[in-house]
Amino acid sequence: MDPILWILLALLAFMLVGALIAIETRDLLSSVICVGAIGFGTSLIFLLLGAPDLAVTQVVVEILVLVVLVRVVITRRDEAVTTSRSTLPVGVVLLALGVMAAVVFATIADGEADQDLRLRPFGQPRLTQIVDATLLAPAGRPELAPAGATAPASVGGAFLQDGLLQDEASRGSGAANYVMGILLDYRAYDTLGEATVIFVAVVGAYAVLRKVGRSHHAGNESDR
Amino acid sequence: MAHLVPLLVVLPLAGGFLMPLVGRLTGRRESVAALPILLTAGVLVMAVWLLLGAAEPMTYWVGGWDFPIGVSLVADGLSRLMVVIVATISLVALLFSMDYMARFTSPGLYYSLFLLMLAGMNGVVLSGDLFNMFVFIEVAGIASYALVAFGTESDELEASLKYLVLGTVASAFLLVGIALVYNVTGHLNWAKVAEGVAQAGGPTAPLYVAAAFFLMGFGLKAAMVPFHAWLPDAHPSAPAPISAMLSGVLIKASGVYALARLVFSVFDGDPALGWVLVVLGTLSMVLGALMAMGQGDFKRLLAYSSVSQVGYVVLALGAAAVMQARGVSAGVVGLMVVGGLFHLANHAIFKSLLFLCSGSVEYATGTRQLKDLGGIGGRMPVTGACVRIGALAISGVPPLNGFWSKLFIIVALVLGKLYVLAAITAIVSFLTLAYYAKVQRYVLGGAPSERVVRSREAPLGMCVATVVLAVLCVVSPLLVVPAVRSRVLDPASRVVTEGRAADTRGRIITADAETPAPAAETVRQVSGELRGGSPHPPRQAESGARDRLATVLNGRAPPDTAVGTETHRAGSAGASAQATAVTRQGRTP
Amino acid sequence: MQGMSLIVKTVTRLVAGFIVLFGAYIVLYGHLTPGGGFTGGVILAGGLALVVLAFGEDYARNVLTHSWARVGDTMGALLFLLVAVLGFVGGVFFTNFLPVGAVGRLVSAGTIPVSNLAIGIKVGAGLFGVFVALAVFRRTAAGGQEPGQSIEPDA
Amino acid sequence: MTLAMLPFILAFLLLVVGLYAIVAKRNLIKIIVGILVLDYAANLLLVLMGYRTPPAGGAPVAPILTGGAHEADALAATAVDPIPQALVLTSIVIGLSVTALVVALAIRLYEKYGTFDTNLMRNLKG
Repeated sequence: MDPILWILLALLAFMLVGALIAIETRDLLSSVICVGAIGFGTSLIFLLLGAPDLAVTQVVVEILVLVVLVRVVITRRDEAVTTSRSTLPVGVVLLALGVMAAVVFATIADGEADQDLRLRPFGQPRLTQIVDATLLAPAGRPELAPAGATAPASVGGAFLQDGLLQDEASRGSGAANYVMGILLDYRAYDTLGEATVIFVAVVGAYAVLRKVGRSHHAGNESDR
Repeated sequence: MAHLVPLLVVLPLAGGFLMPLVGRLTGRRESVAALPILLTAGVLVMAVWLLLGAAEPMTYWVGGWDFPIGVSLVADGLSRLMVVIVATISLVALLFSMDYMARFTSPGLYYSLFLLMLAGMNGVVLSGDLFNMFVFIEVAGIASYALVAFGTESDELEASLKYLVLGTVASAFLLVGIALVYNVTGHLNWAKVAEGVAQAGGPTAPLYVAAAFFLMGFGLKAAMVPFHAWLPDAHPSAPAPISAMLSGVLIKASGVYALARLVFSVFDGDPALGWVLVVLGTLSMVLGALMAMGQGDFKRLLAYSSVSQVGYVVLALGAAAVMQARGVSAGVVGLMVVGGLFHLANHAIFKSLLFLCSGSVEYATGTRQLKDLGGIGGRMPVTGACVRIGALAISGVPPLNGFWSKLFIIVALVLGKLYVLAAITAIVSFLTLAYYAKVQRYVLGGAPSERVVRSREAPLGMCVATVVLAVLCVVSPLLVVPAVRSRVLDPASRVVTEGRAADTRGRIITADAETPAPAAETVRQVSGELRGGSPHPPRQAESGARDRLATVLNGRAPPDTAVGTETHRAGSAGASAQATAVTRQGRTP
Repeated sequence: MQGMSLIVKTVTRLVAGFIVLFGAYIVLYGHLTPGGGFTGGVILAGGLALVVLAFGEDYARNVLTHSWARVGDTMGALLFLLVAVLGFVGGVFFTNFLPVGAVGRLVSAGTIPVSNLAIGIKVGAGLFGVFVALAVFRRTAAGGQEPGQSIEPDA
Repeated sequence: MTLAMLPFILAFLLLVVGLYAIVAKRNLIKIIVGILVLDYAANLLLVLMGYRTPPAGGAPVAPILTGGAHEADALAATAVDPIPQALVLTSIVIGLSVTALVVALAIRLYEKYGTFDTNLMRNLKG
């Protein structure tokens, strides 16, 4: 059995436990620190799965979030008891939901193994497919068809194959880091949206944190 | 012309980035509002131009990546209609903001968030890509969370928090849906996913699971009834122009429009999903109306009414899918969809009008409680008249716009033999009439309270904004006059009724090639165009490899006249895993 | 707030420069190695945040001021948008209009390093601004009305 | 049920746990924790779906070209799918943005009420 899968499962289990502790503990500081641990778990998984960009990003984001949250929590005394809404029914419903979803995940994978549009299991993403070789043969010369040729079966596969075309005739993004090539060239428009999201959140946070939201001196006087 | 499509997003985006600085540099509220109003007017002009200029749908591949690797913008009938609606309501809301926002501090931040929300909505309705749409839904969503809390009173903060939390849950569902769709089909582009689904002979179980996640996500954004909890808090808490934007266009752009795209453009009007929409729509319609009956707060009443009225639109879209699957004639299905889309446009107009009026009233009297507003029509004649027109329009009194769209929906439901739904729709129309009669009564009659006596008409800018919308309520029935309808509503309705068929087949149109052409042809055409406009050599020739891969990915035979010589990379899986040079007959350079 | 102890200040003085330098490296080499504009920007913001945490509120008010963060935020965003709009030069919106160059070089991949730089500036400035607003000025108790608890973010 | 589906299921359970915190907990910090967990879970799901098992015994191959352009083909045959990574990078940023905003809201609410407990707030009780 693939050792990576076992490490992954162990990490995921660790994160699940950590999440439950973070949610159920009564101490807010422990809760925040637990969530930090989950974040680092996520980062480890990213590293394990060949996503160093994500791992680095997750770590730095995690640190920033953790520092802010810890400062928010430790400088504010909260004497109120952390009560839950009638936890049990909600928990049972959600647990049922989770189990149901798990069953769905498991069955949609098994039931239609031979269909093209099935859920690909872990480790076998939809990247390439064996193509009908005659499609690739020159017109009228089917005997020249390459045997066992594959073609991309997904955007990701196409990108891996052609994202960095180096023959002079064509052009890829030219970025050695493919993820960055996608992020800032092929899907740069998404990244513009992403940059906008940060901008919106920053401006929004400034707006929310204003000391005075309404100026009562201007405009019509009202008796509010 | 095609370049207008990205500009619709870029203009408000640039304005949004600039406004925080502009707000610091100038203190006068008129000069702060000038840039946003100009930009939004520009967007409106471009949107109308786009709507009336070209009948053919356009697909704009950002960055020139004709290959399905890139992100596409799609401007078809539905997107264009939505862009015009969004820009119109935004412009009016901005006019209204000029005076209304004098009560708030930091106009620079306000206008920045407003423009970014507008950019987000334009991005959503123009996007042809699942993930890109998600990103822009987030842009619009996060801007709206902040705008709801703009007054920073505790009510507003709480409403914003509730809205934010539920919005984040919706986003997580959407992301899971995207993950599933990508895993299963390997594509993120609406059209490509649809093509894959069609090739496999319809959606499979994992895709239905993905659809369920999308339905929950978009349902939350659209505030359909089981997911509506946030709306009655968030919409009334926001400043009035923002309430108008949220109820008028945001829930439609990131909720209803996205649902329509999902069901019709990706799942090709799948009847099972159609039924889900019917159920969601009916529930929202009925429960929204019932909850609105009991409200004493003007804005809360309007918010519940939004839930109910958006239910009409979703019901109409769902019913269209159901009827299509049952083989009802295309004319009736078309009528159903036109009715739904017309109601969407109408609701944007009269709900924004009513929210803006509620803002005027609150501005003048400082209260939103209907029982304190007796006789307000006498003190504020313009606003009073506008409230009356809005209330009559939304309750479906002829000859105002609401009447026509509801009539269309009910008639189409009857013709499509969905009698029970038709009856429910008719009953809800009467309920609507009933609760708006309450509004009418308070606005018209009753002895003016002390609060009302001291009030006076709202400032000019606010009056102008409400009057513009009131006039639109009166003239928008013209949209169903055949000559206008064929330019505006019919292209949009075709996108819905023809589903995937209208969305994929060989309409890869970028900047310079606007005529429809077979896809393989166009790929080359586009690369040819790029060659012409590109400044540096590596760009200037496209290898045939990309053409070939494009065609393989598209599931089509490669074109007869492929380009030059190409190297074929054989996969490592096969026994002869080595590069094989395949020579094709060249074409004239 | 006076900032932290002398030891912390001294160490910060030594380390902060390296953190900022590292952030800049991550930004500039984003198209070659893991990282990129966003990650580097967060590191930059973290480095600056460290300085402010160690040296206290006064430092944030006088040296690394909020206005600078706002200007950087806007300028970064506009620069990225400019790169996108300049794509029209190459044909369509967001065309990578600069030469691609040799893979693996610092100057390669066309507009990607420029975009990375823009995003790095934007994210660094933006997140630093929010961090200061959230974690430094707002660390007071309930209903805190004492002076200086809020930087007035907008005029 | 195959073992290869288990990672997806666990990630999904993590999502449900985050949802549970958001729905059931009455404390702003706990709700923020729920939002963070929800984000992690959705991101993880996406990355898990892009993972490609390396050829026998090897380590997973990141989609980064370290050796020069001539290795591109070898990389294409083994590397994990880069698209989900790009999407998740965007998604992490969105998560961070939402977190910044929600923390700002929580701070303001604390200033108004002196507590993070939503039971003591007017409109969030329901």
